[in-house]
Amino acid sequence: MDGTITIHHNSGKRQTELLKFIKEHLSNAVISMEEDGGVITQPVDVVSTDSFTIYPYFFPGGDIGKLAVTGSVNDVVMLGAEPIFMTLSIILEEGFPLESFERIVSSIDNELRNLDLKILCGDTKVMNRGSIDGIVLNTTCFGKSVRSPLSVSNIEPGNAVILTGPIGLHGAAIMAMRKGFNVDFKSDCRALTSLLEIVKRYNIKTMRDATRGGVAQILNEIAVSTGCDIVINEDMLLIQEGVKSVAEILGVDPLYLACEGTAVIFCDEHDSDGVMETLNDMGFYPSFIGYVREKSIIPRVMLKNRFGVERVLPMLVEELTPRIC
Amino acid sequence: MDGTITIHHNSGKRQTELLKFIKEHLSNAVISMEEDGGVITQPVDVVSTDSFTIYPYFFPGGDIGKLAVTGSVNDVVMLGAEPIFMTLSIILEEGFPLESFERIVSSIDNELRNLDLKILCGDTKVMNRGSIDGIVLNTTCFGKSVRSPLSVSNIEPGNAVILTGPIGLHGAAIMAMRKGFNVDFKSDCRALTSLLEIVKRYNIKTMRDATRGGVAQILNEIAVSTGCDIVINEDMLLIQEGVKSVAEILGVDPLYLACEGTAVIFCDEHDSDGVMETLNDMGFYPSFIGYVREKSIIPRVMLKNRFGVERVLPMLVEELTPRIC
Amino acid sequence: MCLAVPLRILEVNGNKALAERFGVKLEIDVRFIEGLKVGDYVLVHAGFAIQKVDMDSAREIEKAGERLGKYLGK
Amino acid sequence: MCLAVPLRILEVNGNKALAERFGVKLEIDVRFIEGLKVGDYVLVHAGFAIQKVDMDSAREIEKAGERLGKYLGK
Amino acid sequence: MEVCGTHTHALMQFGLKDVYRDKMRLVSGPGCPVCVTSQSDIDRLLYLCDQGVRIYTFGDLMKVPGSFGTLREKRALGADVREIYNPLEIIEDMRKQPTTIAVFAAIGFETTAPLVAELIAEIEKSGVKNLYIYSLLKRIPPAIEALLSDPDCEIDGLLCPGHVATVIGETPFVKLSEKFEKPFVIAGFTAEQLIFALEKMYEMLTKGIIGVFNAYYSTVKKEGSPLALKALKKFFETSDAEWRGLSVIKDSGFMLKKEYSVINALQKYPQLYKITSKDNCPCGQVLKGKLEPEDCSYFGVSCNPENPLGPCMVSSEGSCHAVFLYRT
Amino acid sequence: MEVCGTHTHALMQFGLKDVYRDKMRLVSGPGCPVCVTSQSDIDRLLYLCDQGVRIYTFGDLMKVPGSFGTLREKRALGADVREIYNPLEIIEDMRKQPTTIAVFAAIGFETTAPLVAELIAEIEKSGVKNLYIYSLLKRIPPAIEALLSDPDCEIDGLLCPGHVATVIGETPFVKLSEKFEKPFVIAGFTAEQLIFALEKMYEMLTKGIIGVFNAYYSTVKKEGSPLALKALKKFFETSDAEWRGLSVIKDSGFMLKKEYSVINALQKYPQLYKITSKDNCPCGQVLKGKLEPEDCSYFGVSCNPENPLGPCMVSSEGSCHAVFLYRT
Ligand code: SF4
Ligand code: SF4
Ligand SMILES: [Mg+2]
Ligand SMILES: [Mg+2]
Ligand SMILES: [Mg+2]
Ligand SMILES: [Mg+2]
Ligand SMILES: [Mg+2]
Ligand SMILES: [Mg+2]
Ligand SMILES: [Mg+2]
Ligand SMILES: [Mg+2]
Ligand SMILES: [Mg+2]
Ligand SMILES: [Mg+2]
Repeated sequence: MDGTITIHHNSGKRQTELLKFIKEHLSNAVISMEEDGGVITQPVDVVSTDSFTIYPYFFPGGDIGKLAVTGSVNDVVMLGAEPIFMTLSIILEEGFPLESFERIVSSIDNELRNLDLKILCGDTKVMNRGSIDGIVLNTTCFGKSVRSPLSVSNIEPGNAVILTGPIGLHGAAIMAMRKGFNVDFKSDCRALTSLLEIVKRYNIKTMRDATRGGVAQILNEIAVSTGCDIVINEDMLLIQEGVKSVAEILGVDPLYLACEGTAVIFCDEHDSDGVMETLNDMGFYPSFIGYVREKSIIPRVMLKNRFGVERVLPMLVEELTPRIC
Repeated sequence: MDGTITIHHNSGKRQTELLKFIKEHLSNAVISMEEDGGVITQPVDVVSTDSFTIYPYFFPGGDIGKLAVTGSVNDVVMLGAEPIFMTLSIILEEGFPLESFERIVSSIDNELRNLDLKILCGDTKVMNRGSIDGIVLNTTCFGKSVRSPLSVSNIEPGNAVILTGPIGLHGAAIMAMRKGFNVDFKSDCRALTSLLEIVKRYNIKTMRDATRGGVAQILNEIAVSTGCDIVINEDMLLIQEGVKSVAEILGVDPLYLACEGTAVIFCDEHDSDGVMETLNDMGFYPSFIGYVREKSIIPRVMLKNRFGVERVLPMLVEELTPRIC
Repeated sequence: MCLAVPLRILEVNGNKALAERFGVKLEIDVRFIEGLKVGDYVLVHAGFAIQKVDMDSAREIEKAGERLGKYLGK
Repeated sequence: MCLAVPLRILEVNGNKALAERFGVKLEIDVRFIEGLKVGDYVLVHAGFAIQKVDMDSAREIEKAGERLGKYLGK
Repeated sequence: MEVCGTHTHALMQFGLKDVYRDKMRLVSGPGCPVCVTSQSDIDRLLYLCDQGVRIYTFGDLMKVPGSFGTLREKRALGADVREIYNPLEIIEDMRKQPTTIAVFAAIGFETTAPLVAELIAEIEKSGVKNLYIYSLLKRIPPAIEALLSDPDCEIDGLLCPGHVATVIGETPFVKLSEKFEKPFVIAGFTAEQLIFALEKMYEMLTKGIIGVFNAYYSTVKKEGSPLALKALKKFFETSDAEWRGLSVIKDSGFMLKKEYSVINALQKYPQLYKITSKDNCPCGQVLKGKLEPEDCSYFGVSCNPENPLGPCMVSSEGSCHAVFLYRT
Repeated sequence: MEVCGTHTHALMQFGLKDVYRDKMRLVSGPGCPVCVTSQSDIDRLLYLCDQGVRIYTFGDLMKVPGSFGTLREKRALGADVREIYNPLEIIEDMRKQPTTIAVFAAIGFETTAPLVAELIAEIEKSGVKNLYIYSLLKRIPPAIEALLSDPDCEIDGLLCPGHVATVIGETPFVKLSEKFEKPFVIAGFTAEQLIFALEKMYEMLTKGIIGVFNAYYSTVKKEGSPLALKALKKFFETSDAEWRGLSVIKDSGFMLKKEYSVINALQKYPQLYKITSKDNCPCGQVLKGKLEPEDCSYFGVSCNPENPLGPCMVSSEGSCHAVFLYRT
């Protein structure tokens, strides 16, 4: 293979070469990329799909390849299931540097090895220069529940809301990189499979990884789904000082910045101590941030600040961009 | 929802609206787009994934939505399995007309109804204007084998090669549309689930839908995988006169034009009559085009022309584009 | 070299004409052809008609294929 | 209005300086600031330092928060 | 008692409006440069988009509606609209396609205006061609003067914007305070800075003190920022400017000096003068402190953060936006 | 016995080379306009890409290698290279971004050259600016003359390209046939047309007949296409041209007449004259019929359709490409 992806890698002989290249780099994976699909050999009962578009492709703490693996793995974990297999679909822009592609595929391989996960089948497409920005990945992950699947419908007033770690690291790392800031923190991009331990041991109602839109978005979605208000305590939020700084400099709210390795856990309030303790033991930095309140006609998320004042934490209505005022 | 997709549909409130819009249009589907994934409630043992990028999005005989459903369905069928569930991931360009999007989603819905197929979970992403051309879809389809999964490894010298219908209709329809030609034929884009009947009744070795790269590409891939030469008879190929004309005008070979509703079937030669007959009965226009030959050091596909002369039908090394010489 | 195909004229509009071949209809440029009529056949290269085609002669030439077929014993 | 944050100067290079806040380092434009030294704090708006910040005074002002806290009984 | 200021958003976010409910009624003024951009000005930018001109601007302006959509919508439909953070980024970006014609839609108050001045200086130095400036820059003191001169205006004291003061210093506010015989407090933007400023305001109001108290003395100097002021003088002169809801205020804008008219978008595109549109919402009343956002008949109905009618709802700094988000 | 012609690809595809193996050895000549594009010319186009110039060309030229890559590769790396099918498409496309500077890399023989002539006429009429023509157009008769004049050349008869003849008619071939005293047959491109032409060629060779037989009389007229020839005369004059492997052949090119030099890319970019590169492969020998493709030491080793060294391998019409694909 030469130095860049060409449109000819979209079919015929060059596509075969591209598939061979991918297969060789995914040492751990049972790939059947050349056939139309793959055969599932273990029982699965949960599935999640996501497309991954991010710029820059490489960032402190990860890259689009790692993100595509952990992103779908985490969605399966959030449903209380152990990831078993994955499919991988790659869309490339003509002219994409082969070196970057190699780094991304190697990163996918590395993450798959860590997780002992296999790619069952895949797909590649090459688009004309200018028809797509660089690379887009899609992964579909399927898993086996460790107990009956988690769902928002389990949530009840009084449930505790626990964050598994600090917020906004991924979003802040990406924004900082785009603006050329040098930061001493990394994206939290990582697989959350260890949370299955919590699911097995406690009465977990639901879990959500606080990705796009951040903690504020996830809480709002859950408030709307359950019809309950949720109240959280600003003081309890763990925000890395660097994340805070990036947010202040660019005029964005860290509560809306994406996490890629921090989840929101809703559990029975009696289990909150146990969950906190176990998370601590596993090396997380959990924080007990609030409660689910009573049913409400307009379900909202309330943020209680350090002066004890409550205000609405609204759903995001637009993408976060740097502001000057 | 307003007239076009905006970047704000990528998160927060507008994303919720977009998901609602999709869900409403996918009347038939059990969508859990808001949760991280979906729960599989029937046993599955085969999976296939594909990303779909095509321009124009609407073409005679289909659109990108129909194609995304039938494309993954057909890949599952090719493995000898009945499609059970599907995941759907949608990537949209900011500014994509909502009207077009609605047509595409409705077309997906229509095809899902025809197939009695459900969407298990999905994903949406919106990219900045200029970062992607219009719309890209990814589907992952899960199926249950009607017998032990088909595979290239079953193929043996002497096996018959049968085409289920005319070739190049999809590729020619797309090329014609791009060049503003008016044609009286349509893309053959459609689901091939009825071929499972053949799989149940006969000793089918493998099946492949002759998509990107056309019949020539599929045959070459199989020749390489099996290490056997394959010989086909030019006279036996069914090529619609309109397809031939488009190919001649633009200087391309119909054998390399994509089909989206025609498959190549490899079966035991003793079953070839039965397969042909059953296909005919089911309304296909099958043709018995050739045989698998002996093992070969450089496995190739040979095309025997009407003068009885054999020549190599090479693997495509570049994308098809109109030529003047 | 110089790919070109014969098309049948359906409509003539000044320099442009609608031409057809087995149901495939396209607009071509006919500025190089004098006295063009509906029903005429033209040879088209890169969207331009470059010459009229006499179909009777064309059919005559085609017969060579049959002769070769016989020669090869088919 | 007019978002601005205080940053600490790490290096000065003519019109440009490297500035920092809790480990976040960025290049800023310091053309409006006279006599800038490493260790100084500046208020930065849209990538430009628009004024020096006196940190002792800043800490004095911050104490108002504590007073309100007491007033509200926290 | 009333305070007219620019700290709405922060006051709401920190919940301070409620804390001081019994002592002072905090109302919002013309505090955000996006908030006060007139519909005519947006329409002019949309017109430039339609002419195929590339627009550079701060992200904040992207969703301000004109008569027929926003810059964000124009971009979604294919117009070349680029968000910048530091105005000097434009120079580098222009170098990539030097023949493209571009206009920088410069919004901002005195805090931002010096940065635009320096961009103009850099355009000259760098030799970048085809970049034009459309100045929507505005001056705060004339606006305060216009507000306080309104006989209907019931404002008792003024919380002055700390970052504008950082550039222009205390003096302009001292003059206004003396003229209108009201207490002025220069305030920062963190919770603590605001609390300190509000304490002082309450003290001055109850004790009847007139004058300017600089509650942001860590940063705001009496004389402001001399180099920034010098840059402003070099490139701009004052002009009348249209403020959303307040109509034209005398001397309240910064326009490019004649010497720089070759890069003035208004000189390059004189058609822009012909585009004028009238505002659709009673934002002016809100800006003057005469109308509470909640009392606007459009509030929350046809006007909300997703579909903002007026710029007070558009800008996340806008008073209606702030009330909408933080109402309990 | 040898026939030098342009029908290589078709002959191979239909398997006719084998059918006639015992009667005639069919060898390939300078039959494809892409095949004969010199490396210098590709390098000039790559240079223009690097200058940010948009290139229009026929799809065929995209993968012809210069010294440092192909137009296709340039495009993959971000250059603005556009494939067209009908040259008049360019007019419409240029109207979308009328300030973009573009060059049409016009390849082709007499069949295609009239279309380029009409493009030039349309450029004038339409008022499109910033579009320049880089003419790589070539003439067939001077090339045949050069080949047959070579004392080493062992060609006994010539299969003439039917679509070139469609434009230029029989006359130019009659002159050459008489000069070199060899049989010429004008042939079409379908299997049947070729069979008919080969039958006639065999007959003429065995009977020792000299002259031109028009085996494509359904389409090729004695006088060719008068209007196309008129267009050629109006816009072009003949010039020496460099053919890959055959070096410079006198009068074998079409260059724009002086009157149109304002849209001549060579006038706009005089630096192009300075770019010259030497060919890396023995294609010339193949084109002259002196070397069978299989006998080239690069064939199939360092030169194959995926990584073509010479244009005979690049073009799917090229003789080496054809032999590579259809070898059994
Ligand atoms: S609610 Fe909307 S229309 Fe009413 S004043 Fe506020 S911004 Fe203007
Ligand atoms: S094989 Fe390649 S190098 Fe040799 S003559 Fe043919 S094109 Fe040239
Ligand atoms: Mg397939
Ligand atoms: Mg998901
Ligand atoms: Mg996800
Ligand atoms: Mg695929
Ligand atoms: Mg792009
Ligand atoms: Mg998730
Ligand atoms: Mg597939
Ligand atoms: Mg497929
Ligand atoms: Mg998702
Ligand atoms: Mg695009």
